Amino acid sequence: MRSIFEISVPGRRGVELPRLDVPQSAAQAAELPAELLRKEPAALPEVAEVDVVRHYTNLSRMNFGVDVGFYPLGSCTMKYNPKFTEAASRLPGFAGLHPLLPQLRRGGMLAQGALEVLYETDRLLSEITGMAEFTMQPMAGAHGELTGIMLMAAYHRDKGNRKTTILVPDSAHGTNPASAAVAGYQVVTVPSKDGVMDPEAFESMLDDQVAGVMMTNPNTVGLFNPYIKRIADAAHGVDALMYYDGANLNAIMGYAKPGELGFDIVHLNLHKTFATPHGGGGPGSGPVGVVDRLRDFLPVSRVVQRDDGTYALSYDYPKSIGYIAPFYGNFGVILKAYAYIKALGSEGLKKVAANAVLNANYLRVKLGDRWQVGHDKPCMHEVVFSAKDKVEKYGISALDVAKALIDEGFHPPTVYFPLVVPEALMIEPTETESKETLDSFVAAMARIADKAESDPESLHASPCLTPVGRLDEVGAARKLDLCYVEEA
Amino acid sequence: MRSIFEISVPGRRGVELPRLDVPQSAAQAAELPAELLRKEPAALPEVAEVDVVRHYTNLSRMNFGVDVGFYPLGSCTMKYNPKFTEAASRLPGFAGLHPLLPQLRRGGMLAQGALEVLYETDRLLSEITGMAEFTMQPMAGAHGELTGIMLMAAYHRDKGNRKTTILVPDSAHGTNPASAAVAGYQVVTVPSKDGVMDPEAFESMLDDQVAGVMMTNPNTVGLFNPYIKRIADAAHGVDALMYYDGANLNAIMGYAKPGELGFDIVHLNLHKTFATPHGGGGPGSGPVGVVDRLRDFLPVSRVVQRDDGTYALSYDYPKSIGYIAPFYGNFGVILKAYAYIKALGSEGLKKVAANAVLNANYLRVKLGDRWQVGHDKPCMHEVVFSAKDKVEKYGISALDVAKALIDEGFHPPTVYFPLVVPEALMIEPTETESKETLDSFVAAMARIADKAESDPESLHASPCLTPVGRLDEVGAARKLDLCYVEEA
Amino acid sequence: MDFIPNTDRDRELMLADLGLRSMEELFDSIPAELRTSGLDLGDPLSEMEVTNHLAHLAGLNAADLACFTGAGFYDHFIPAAVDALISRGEFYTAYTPYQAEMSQGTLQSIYEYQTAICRLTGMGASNASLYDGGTGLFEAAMLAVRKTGKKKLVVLNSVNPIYRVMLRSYTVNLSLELVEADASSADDLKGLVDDKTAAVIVQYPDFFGRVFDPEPYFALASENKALAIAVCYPLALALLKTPAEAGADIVVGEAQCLGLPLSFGGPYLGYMAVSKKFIRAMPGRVAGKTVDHDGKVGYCLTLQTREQHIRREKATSNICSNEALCALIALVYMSLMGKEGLRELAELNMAKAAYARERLTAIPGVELVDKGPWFNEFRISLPLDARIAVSRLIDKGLAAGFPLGRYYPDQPNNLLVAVTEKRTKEEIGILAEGLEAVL
Amino acid sequence: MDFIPNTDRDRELMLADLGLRSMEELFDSIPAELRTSGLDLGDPLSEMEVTNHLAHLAGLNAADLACFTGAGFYDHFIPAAVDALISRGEFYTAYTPYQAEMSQGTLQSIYEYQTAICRLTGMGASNASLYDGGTGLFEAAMLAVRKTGKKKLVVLNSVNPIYRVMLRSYTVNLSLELVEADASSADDLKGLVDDKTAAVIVQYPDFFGRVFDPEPYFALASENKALAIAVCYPLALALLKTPAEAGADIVVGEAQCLGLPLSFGGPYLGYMAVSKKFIRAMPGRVAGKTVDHDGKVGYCLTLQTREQHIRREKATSNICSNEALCALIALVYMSLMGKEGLRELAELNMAKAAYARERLTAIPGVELVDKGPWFNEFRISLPLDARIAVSRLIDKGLAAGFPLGRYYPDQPNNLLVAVTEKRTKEEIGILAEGLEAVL
Ligand SMILES: Cc1ncc(COP(=O)(O)O)c(C=O)c1O
Ligand SMILES: Cc1ncc(COP(=O)(O)O)c(C=O)c1O
Repeated sequence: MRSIFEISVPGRRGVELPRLDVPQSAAQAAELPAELLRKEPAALPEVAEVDVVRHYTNLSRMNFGVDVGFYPLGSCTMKYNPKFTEAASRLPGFAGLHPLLPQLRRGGMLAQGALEVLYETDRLLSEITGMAEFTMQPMAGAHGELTGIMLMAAYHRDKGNRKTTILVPDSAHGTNPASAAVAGYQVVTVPSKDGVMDPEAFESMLDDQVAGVMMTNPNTVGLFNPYIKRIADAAHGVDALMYYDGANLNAIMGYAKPGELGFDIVHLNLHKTFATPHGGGGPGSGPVGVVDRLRDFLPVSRVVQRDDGTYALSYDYPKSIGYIAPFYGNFGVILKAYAYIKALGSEGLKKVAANAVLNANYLRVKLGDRWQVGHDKPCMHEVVFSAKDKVEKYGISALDVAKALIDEGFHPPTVYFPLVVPEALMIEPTETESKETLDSFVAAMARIADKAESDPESLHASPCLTPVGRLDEVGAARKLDLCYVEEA
Repeated sequence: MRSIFEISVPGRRGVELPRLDVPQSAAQAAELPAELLRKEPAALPEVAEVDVVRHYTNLSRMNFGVDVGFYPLGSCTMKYNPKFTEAASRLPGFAGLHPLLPQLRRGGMLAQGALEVLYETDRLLSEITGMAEFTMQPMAGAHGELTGIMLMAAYHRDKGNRKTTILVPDSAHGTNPASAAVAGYQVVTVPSKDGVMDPEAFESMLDDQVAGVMMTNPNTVGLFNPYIKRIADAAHGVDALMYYDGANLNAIMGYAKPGELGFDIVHLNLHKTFATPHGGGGPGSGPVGVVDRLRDFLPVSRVVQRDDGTYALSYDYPKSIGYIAPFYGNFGVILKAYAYIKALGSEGLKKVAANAVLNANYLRVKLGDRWQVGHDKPCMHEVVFSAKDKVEKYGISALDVAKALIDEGFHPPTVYFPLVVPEALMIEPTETESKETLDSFVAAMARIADKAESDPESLHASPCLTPVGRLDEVGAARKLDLCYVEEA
Repeated sequence: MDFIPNTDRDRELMLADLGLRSMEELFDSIPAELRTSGLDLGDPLSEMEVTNHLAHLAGLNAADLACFTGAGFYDHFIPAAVDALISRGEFYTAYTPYQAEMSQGTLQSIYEYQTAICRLTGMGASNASLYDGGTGLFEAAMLAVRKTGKKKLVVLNSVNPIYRVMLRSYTVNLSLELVEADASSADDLKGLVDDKTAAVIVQYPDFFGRVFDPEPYFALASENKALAIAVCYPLALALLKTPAEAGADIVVGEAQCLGLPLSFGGPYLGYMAVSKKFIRAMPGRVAGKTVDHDGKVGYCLTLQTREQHIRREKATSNICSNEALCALIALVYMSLMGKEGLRELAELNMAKAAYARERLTAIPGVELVDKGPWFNEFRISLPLDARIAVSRLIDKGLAAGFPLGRYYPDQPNNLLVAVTEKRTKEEIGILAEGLEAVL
Repeated sequence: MDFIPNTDRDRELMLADLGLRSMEELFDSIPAELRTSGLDLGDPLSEMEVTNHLAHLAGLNAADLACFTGAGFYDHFIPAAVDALISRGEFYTAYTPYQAEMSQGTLQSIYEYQTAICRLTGMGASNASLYDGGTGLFEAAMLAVRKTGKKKLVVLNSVNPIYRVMLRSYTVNLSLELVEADASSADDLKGLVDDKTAAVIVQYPDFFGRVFDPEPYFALASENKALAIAVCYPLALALLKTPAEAGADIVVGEAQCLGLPLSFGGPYLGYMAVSKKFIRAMPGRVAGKTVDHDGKVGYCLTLQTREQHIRREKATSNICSNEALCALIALVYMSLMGKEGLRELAELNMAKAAYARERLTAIPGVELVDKGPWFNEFRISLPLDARIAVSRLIDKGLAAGFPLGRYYPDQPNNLLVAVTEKRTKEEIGILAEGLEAVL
């Protein structure tokens, strides 16, 4: 489709502005001297409302979302996003609320509803994870990780510890090492054994330089690390802190709590576990919870409940790492997660975990006879297959499988991650998919396996039913075109 | 796609109900005796929210609307529907308002905003059409027609006239004769000459049996009848009333007013002229306006403005035809039209007419070298072409052209109407389309004309790019399947 | 703000192509003496200005009263998924699906809607929608008149009076005999229903919320070769004996309760279902299932030869635009509620109404008028004019019900109280306490 | 309400396929001693119950004050088409467009967003979004540190203090030198900016709403081989000399003003644009235009080798999820406003602010702090603590501005007043009269 800039027509207008209702003299008084003005107007599109509506309606029709079909993108927990939470986040009492209001004198009373949402979500997440308190400020998972590592640093500084490294298992998501590095730490990778971080290797790498250990449990291979207590104890033995990447919390809610497993710091991805939409890449929300001894370090502002039951902002935490977001985090996202948790309750969230794990194991077993599984044992919420055998036998890679699935009407799994499984196909069905959907996915995968054997060429040509075929990504990176420029 | 009933799974649930917060004893007290209960539960779909969302999202993706592209369906005025009116109609102060509130004692004050919308829309429409007062009650154009004919009948009854027939031109929309018939009149068709109702034929058919004349001007061929004053005078001479089908008002707003053309009763289609969406076939709104001498007959209730500026319902009109809607008409639709008129103002509506007529004439001229026009003279807001020559030369009918346009990404024009043009292709571009869109439509029509000459077979096979090909409509009517029945 | 994309430059180019010099020349076919002097509608306003104005008007409406007013139009909860789906532009900016291949979304949804209505009513066929329950009743009556060739319509006066006054308005010119009858059993109608009768019209649950078996009325109709017309509140049908089981030939009614906002009276949704033998006599649009040349299932409008655009003055009805989007709302709503959900919802409404009945009738001077059973609405008699009681309760944040005196002059003190799932125990308590206080 | 479609029967069948007898067995890999005793989150609630609860909470917020509070976050009007489009499920229920062929909608819109940001800032490249303006500033600073290999950051203290405190928090462990400087011209910085300086950070219009030419600051940076970082309010860029024209290397800021609701602080939209030479050092996602095997134009994520999922600890940033939907909002908003519209909007804001300035400074005791020119925000000094004045005005329905004492202890009496197109002449009058009354 032509870009919105290409359909621009000089002089065409989308929105009419309200009239100037103040005296013309004010407009004149406001005028800026020419040297402060831009030389040419910003060449934004010149289009009518109907053009904009058609353009983005049609663009959306070239997109696939959870609302369109099954989206088993491993590690991303693409569960169904309930519609009522969308409606709630648009209530004018929330959407129209200026974040500075509660920072005014007596202003807390102007935002009691919003503060209650923040406070209560902290309480609910603390209960779910076994943490003492959450900061709602981090704006995505990786941002939560960075916050978490900053908390570690503050803790060690406070204790006078000098520590330089963070240990991360080889199956970790890329954000884990990246966050540790952004926070100023060296990253050391710990190998896995039987799919999970090897406790012996871990112990051999652990020394008092280690500030912390970043793990997710179950890990990205979908396996629960049964040595977690041993690992945590060892870490605590050298005063290292245990960091829990909550991207996989969906697997264990109601069954285990990171706090009880020995973790000290937890980030959650509300846009995964708590059903807020992924928005085509964001916004997310990555609140961070800590055990009691780390509370002092949490960012400010914090929402507290007064004795009379009202809520207020509090800043008086001298050990706090400070401000990591302009205000209270991605409130609109937090609100949806709050609504979701209220709807599900204790019972519902436990059912979520159980059904997520059931669905993943169902796919593991049903796909197992045609596809090679990364680790042949019961999984948690996701399962990683490998197309290694298909590459070797038929020249069909994980990428080919992904593209073939597109033509079957499914979003492909995560491919080539985790790195520890070659030609990985990482499938996370989530609990919001029905047996029928899983069965139809299994059938599609069987057809693809058939084709890999009988007609591999056809798979290289896929996808065929999409608006564009496989794109030249190498060319895209080599001859960068990141911004539309009119032809001369 | 499988129907929602086919994806139903026993026991699956979409929505959870609120808890019973009243004593269980109340539930018991409410129980009905078995003989009053249905034998089997109504087999509604058993599906989850995610199923419903995906099903209807995917169904919508098999649909074409104005938001997707050009929709020049003649006579239907498929103009762009501004989004802000949609948002306004969902404001809780409107959407949540029970219609009986103002009928309570002191209740008018509970709905002043809504009553103002009704009252002001009446005033605006009266100004646009030159009528004295509108009833907002009719729920679509045809409903307005029926209301209008009932007003005629009441007028004649009141005057002691005995009249039995309604005259309707041959180019009239089917609802005109149908409405007259439903209201109990005989319908007599008047022939056209040069595309418009022939004043001589009309005069020869006019007698004192004639209760009224139903016309639209410009008519469905897109031509303005210049004899309208003569026709109206003649009708009034036998005390017949002139009825204006406002479906084509978009052509003349700000240039001519039906009231000044001699019409006594007017219905408007808010879902055409005033940009409210067509909803896949409705809801519409068909308010009816009358000249002063017919006001007494308008339906009740009516909204009046009191001296203090407040609004109230009034019922005290002994000559009124009574109640034709449960309340005040399709309020949600009226509200959108009101918002639209307020946005456009006098200037905007006149610009609408001018641009609608410009666009139609532009297509008339640009398509004219490849396609045979019904009446070769300047048109108003729509233009009718005929595929008669294409049928004769290449076997390509209006239907083939329509289906070929679908593959070109356009909604086809109205076909086979008006009946007075053989193989009619009735094109109404509306003012909300740009020159670029019209040019691309012209190009598509040229390609189709080329194909008609070079490869007519390919046109018979169209459409090819749709989820289904041409459907067996004859079979559908013969072997009726109107309701899904599970296979045994 | 005018939503016209073309610029002055575009217009210049286009006029040049037409050989015209000005926009005015486009109107040359309108004789000069017929031109108007202009419009007086005010200046154009921006989106922001109109939006503010409408928000102001919306704020003047007391839409936030706890609503115990029903009378055929109910304050039910609407799941958010309904609006999310019907707000998709492909649905609501389309028109009647004349071009089936690019309208399968609308067509399949009509077919599904028809199916849902058939299953709810037990009838053999449903159309794609009518304007509302009242015009639906008129259409049903006319179907009966056409089919029987007879002219007398017998209507119980427990049919919604809003529909009865509409029926009177519509039939006044048609030389029909409209008889409104007060009957507590079919026997009371014996004299009235005769071989001149085209239809017997019965609402159940009736306007007063009473549940009863309409079968004897319909049997009487049938004995007299009249058609049996049932007017039904669709939510109740999730639970009650179906009109089909009771012997109805035609079922009509208002389906606002199936997910439509009250919206000050519309748009609403008239539904109509008929026995199979009346399919071809049914008014309005109908979608049917068929196949394309490859045998692929698809849907199209069918039986169009009944309709006005083909049959003109001989059509079964004049209806053209209907309430398609409202039917889609009802369909999405019924899909979300589902087989169990809709039934449970009906029960929940009944339980809450029973509790309200208990609370209200515990007030000295307040009496139940009927002996039940009821659905989610009931009549009570007050020791004073019900209109006065209701107006006093407004200040307590309550729309306490519908005073029956407006349509039943002999019932000035009677109040019709509706209780949906949205009304909480607390609100019912406030109503009871409030009513006691204002008596 | 749990949104889980499978029924008990489904679960039974599936467990059987797994050879399991109970759901509990699915958790066998979690050692028993690690199992938790349960959750205490309350009972499940229905959609209606949660919706009512949230509506209640929303009602506790004073979102309807006439908002003269800005401080970087503004109450602008949002055309309805924005929400209508970004509410399409295909957009908002998708994730990062890893699979380009089925994500052309997201990808093309990112490319268009990048283009719009480039055109607004004049810079050579934009990324797909960052979390917000503050984290954006941190990313920009780190880019400068990486690129220059230097460790000193010089920040004007007229940069939004909210971002400055964030920058302090983020850099505290990174052995960087963060210098906050009060400067009324580039000359004032001469001693501070030196060959150790990695970046000079200037906001314009600055936090106090002042418009000035940042070029001398950026020239100073360039002389010292430091990068010039501009923090800009995007709406102002429709009018002002572009950062590119002024010599900026990196532009960042908060784009909430481009169609995003205030939403109590987020989600917002950090934008970042850089000179072409820094493209490969830029953090975050980027979409590029390319072709498929048939030469058909398409879009894909590109330069992924900078990103954490490929480069892990060596990535240009740790960012993964960004604010994609917010970027789409901004894009749709900018498309609707268009080239002329956004400029006119900027002018309208300025004119209204000028009028407010006139009205407020006419009040005895109220003085302008700066001499201008300004964009849509300005400082006034009051004869009393600004916090007290603001708190007194709340009862008049006004959020009268932002008292500067919170971040500038030496300015207790100064008030920062923002005026957007939404503030009417009438509201400005109420503010002026109200302020006069409470002094
Ligand atoms: C395991 C894991 N950790 C961390 C993240 C980062 O979360 P976000 O994208 O919200 O920054 C992800 C997201 O994909 C993840 O899968
Ligand atoms: C000329 C004309 N008259 C009347 C009507 C009937 O209007 P409605 O469909 O709103 O009943 C139409 C609608 O198509 C029409 O085009």
